[in-house]
Amino acid sequence: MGILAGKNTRVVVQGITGREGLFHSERMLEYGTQVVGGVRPGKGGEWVLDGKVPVFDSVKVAVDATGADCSMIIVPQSAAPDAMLEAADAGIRLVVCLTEGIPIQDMMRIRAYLDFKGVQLIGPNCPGLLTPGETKIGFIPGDNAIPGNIGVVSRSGTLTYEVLYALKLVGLGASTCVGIGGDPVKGLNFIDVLQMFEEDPLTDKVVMIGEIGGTDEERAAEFINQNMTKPVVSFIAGRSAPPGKRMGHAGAIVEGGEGSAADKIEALKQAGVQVADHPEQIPEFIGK
Amino acid sequence: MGILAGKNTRVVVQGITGREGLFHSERMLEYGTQVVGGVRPGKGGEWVLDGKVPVFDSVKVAVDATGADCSMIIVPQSAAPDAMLEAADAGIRLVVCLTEGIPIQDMMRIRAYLDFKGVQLIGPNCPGLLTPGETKIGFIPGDNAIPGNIGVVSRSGTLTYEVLYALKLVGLGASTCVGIGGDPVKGLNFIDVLQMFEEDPLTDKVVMIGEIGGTDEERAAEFINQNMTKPVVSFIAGRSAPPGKRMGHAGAIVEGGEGSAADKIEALKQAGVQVADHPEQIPEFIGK
Amino acid sequence: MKLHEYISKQIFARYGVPVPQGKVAATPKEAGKIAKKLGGRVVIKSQVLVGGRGKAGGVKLAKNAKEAETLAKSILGMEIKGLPVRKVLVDPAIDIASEIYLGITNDRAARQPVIIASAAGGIDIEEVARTTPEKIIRAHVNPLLGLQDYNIRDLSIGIELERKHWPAFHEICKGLWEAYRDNDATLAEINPLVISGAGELIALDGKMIIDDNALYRHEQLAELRDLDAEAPTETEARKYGLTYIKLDGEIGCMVNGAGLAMATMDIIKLFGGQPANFLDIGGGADAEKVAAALRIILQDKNVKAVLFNIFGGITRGDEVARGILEAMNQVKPKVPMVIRLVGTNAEEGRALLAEAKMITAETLAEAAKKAVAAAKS
Amino acid sequence: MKLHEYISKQIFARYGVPVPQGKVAATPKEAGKIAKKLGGRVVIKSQVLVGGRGKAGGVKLAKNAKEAETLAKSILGMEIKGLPVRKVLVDPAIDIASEIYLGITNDRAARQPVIIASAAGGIDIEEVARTTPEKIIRAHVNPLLGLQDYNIRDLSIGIELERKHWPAFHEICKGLWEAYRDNDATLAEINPLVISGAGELIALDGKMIIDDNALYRHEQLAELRDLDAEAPTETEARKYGLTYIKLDGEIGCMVNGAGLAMATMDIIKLFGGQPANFLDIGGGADAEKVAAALRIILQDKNVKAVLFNIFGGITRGDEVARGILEAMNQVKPKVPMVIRLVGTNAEEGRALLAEAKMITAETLAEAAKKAVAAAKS
Repeated sequence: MGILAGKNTRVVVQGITGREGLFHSERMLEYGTQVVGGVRPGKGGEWVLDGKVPVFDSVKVAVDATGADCSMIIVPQSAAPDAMLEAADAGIRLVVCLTEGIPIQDMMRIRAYLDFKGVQLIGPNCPGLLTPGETKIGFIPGDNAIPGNIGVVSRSGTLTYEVLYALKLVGLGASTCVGIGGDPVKGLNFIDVLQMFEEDPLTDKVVMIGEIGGTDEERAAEFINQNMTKPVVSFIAGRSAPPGKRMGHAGAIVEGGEGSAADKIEALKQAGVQVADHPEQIPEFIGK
Repeated sequence: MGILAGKNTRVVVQGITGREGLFHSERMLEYGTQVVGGVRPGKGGEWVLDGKVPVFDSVKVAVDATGADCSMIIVPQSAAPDAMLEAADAGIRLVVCLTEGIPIQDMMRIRAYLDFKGVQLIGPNCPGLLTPGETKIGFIPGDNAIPGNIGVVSRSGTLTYEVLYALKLVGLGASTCVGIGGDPVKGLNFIDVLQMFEEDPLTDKVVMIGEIGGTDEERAAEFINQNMTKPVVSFIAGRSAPPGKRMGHAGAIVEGGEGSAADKIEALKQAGVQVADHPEQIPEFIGK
Repeated sequence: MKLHEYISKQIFARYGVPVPQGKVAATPKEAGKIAKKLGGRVVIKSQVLVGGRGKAGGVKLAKNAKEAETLAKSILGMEIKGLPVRKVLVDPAIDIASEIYLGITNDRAARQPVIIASAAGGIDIEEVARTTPEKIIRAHVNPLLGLQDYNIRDLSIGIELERKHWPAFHEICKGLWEAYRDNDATLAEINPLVISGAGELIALDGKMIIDDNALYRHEQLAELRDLDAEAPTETEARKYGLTYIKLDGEIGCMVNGAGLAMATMDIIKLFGGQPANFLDIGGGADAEKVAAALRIILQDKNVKAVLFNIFGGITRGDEVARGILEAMNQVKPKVPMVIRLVGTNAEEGRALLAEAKMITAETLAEAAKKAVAAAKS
Repeated sequence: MKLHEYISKQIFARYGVPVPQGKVAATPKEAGKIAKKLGGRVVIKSQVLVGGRGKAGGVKLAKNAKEAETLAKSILGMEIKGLPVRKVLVDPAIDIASEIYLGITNDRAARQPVIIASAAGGIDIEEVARTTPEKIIRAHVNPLLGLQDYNIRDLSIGIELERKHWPAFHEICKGLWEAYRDNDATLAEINPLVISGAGELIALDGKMIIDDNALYRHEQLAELRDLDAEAPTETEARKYGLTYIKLDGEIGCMVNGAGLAMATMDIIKLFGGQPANFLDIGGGADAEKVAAALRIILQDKNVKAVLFNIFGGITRGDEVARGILEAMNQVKPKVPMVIRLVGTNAEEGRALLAEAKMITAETLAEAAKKAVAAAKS
């Protein structure tokens, strides 16, 4: 069991009948993830992926029928807010929302509601999570990582695969890899995941991949300084990004004198974190 | 110290400059309640009640200046929802809202928010609370009750004074008296207060005064049956009330086959509660 | 405050809920004209604020405009459960394939709005709830979030609605929710919501109850109050900020506080009398209010005695006493008056009342017994 | 997406915020007419989406209609920070007694909207925040509740607003909040909100930024995008669902994923090159999208080499490879191409690409070094 999910985690996929939903559900099944059901309103009763996965009309019906405790959301932008709230009200304890492009005012409301319900959210606009050798919930290509003792947490998607792959090339593996997503308001944040890694007996070291925008990395640095005993290695993307421009991710923007890579790197170094110059340098740092 | 307030409770009165606000604040001061400040937006800086109580523009400013931990609200109907939320956000831990006539949809939102903030609310549309000999926060006439070991909780105002007075006439006193109010959606409910009385070392017996409408008394009966060791005596008002008519209190209506006095009395008797035929019978029952 | 069917349906229509294209008429001629314009068969529906209109003969089907006029005439002359029919709604007759119940109300215990649907529509929903509760599907709505799409889907799934009707049902639920929310309703109900032979969903009947506490911010709705649905004295009482409910007994009651007023009624009954009314003079009642209250109580010719039960808290005894004296002066009551006055400023009040000739009592029981005796004398 | 001042103020006005009664003009003649109609002195304000218009000479005071036309002519011919002035706003000149800052934005860390006010209005608020932070008053708004009256009072108290202005300020805050909420703004700002000599509060300047992620539900706003404010290639990229930002370097980048795209730019710089752009082809990019991306990158004449860095996850390597082949066919690039392809379906992708003559790399560092070398050759 990783910090958030393991081989017993029972996953329902909201939006399973879409093209991407089907593709990634199939990858997850191949990896060994327990995809126990899918949800697509109006298609309840159908089966997908060669009759392996039943489709339900609602998360509630799916949870009742399958005992799912985790939901992965891969629905269109306009349906995602409703999907997150539906999952929370259906008794799901961990929601992983991959969908991108959710308005920030919606996310502020959703996050407040999920906090109130005590439901954990990863994302949105995230690659999901991977517990190597056990389960993958999301996009992270399973064959890029091997089981190990390194906890990985990241605001980025493909940059995370890059790091996992670089670690794998030198024989290093991950305990859990969490892609928390690139939106300015989201579910689990660096601090939440760092806390879990600190408490996780299967994690000995942590890699934290940040990027420009906001002050999450600065707050994480403070947290590391005050609360972490395990070594943390970091990489911050966007040193060459111009200010005032949104670099793809809704949250990746230097504005109002806040959010530059230089500030973040400085804060992390002050907290005793080794900061790599490029992603492939991470294995070298963490191996020490 | 009563279950909710005592002589050290520091009260700020929202709406202190109104006619009723002044009248009751003065009664409270006379009783010994620590009325440390009042709030009236736009009148901050003034003093009322012979210069004894300072007026502030907001609850936040009042709390900062006085260290108040309790707010009593006695503002007009249309200002009350905002006043409750303001108190909750200003760090008040106990809000006593006397104002009547707040729309139920507002109350559903307010209660949800206050629960989220962990703030206790008494009322609205209630007479407040009295810890005899220590403090009174609200309308309950202090000279009608003496200190004692009986916890009193009631949906009614004047009916509560009636019961306190009847107890006093035979030399019985109250530990705390809480008027939870006559609205269908409110703050503390019977069960919450019964739980506090059960845990309160200064309370030995409990009087619960209910009335028609809703199912709070039925749920209280279940709670008493399962969780209470202290004896409970009850009176339910409205045995002669016709169905379908709202008897003054917004919550006092028998409708949809729910809320009759007969059902409530039956449920309480099943739970081993002695139910009085009229309020003045209560001292006789509780004295046994 | 209850709204008439035709007003409820007008409100629903503003929120995109499909309703029949009928109109309301106050005369048989008007009804005939509307029927002619609509063409074909029409339904004539009495607009009164009670249930059971159909059983009472207040809803009739007319084949044509002429018959519509005739039927409207007979219905407009009726009284249903004591209420005069002043208006009829003339709706086109709809070919009904099936009937759904859909309503939004407040769940007191859950402290949340609840949207309720049932495939067993068209009949009394409380009856359905009693006999076949499994046919009632409920979705709670978080008050801070408002109605969400998945709440609606839970209903569609629960009542096993054919999937082709999901989109139309979705829009109707959203419209009904907005009507409920924007108008501070405590009930917004469509019963039945019919599926027509042509497969359309139409709100055949509509009912709304508005939260009285919220009328202050819905002036236009407040003006729609149908005064036929309550006793004229109840209307008068409201003007003075009093809550008065007429009952059938002989002992008038004037009490401060709703709970104490009920307890006073109860104890009158316990000691062999019958209360003539519920009357709460409210908190902080002043002289003018008390005088008005006394006038209203005495308008009821059944009243043989009046019991004043005043326990001062927010209401001050001296003010009430002054009000009683003033009222006695104005009204000059012929029936015996029993008074009990306790609490805030009660002594001052009692001192003021010493001059008036009233039967006084110390306890509530004593007051009730004296009032019962006085009424019988 | 930024909105022009005149559009922001039109929106604010719809929510009851008092704004000057000016109009926008595209020609000097129009500007003169508006000034004549307004009478008296007017302010001619260039409508461009950059700060510092005043300092750049883009805001001028005119004594009369004739001068307004002359000044409008000069301003309409200007470029401010590279942006052409196509419209001017002609507003009546307001007699200013004092200036307030008022704005609503999203506090990322607090995950709540925050409404910010300062008595030090009219100047750059970030500058105020740096030098005199105590002059900035913030009130957080719970996203489930929305703006409450006490939030506004906290601001009035905090900025020590004279009490006679509280009611007007209250209405303006409420209006600004509704404009922010209904239009999915990430910023709704009035700077300055002036108190005129006559004691009226007026929104002299207005600024709104709309959440790009929410434009799908604000079609009318989406149409207002000012394409002058971005490079034409950025506009083209958006049509294809690509995020492209033009930079000044010589190495074009095509990467999947925003974080990896930034890391790719960073490593190019680390190894002595300069990135020509940021380009994220996004998740699930298909052949058409990749071809479009390549065309866009190559429109930049500075580009001396292109680096493809594709790490398959949601994006599949074979699809990207097909896109690259198709794009090569269409565009026939003259510059060297370096490619690195890893992850989901990467092997299939690499097999497909074997036929194209590209420089391949295993690691990101290797790819970056090869691209830097290729650009220099």
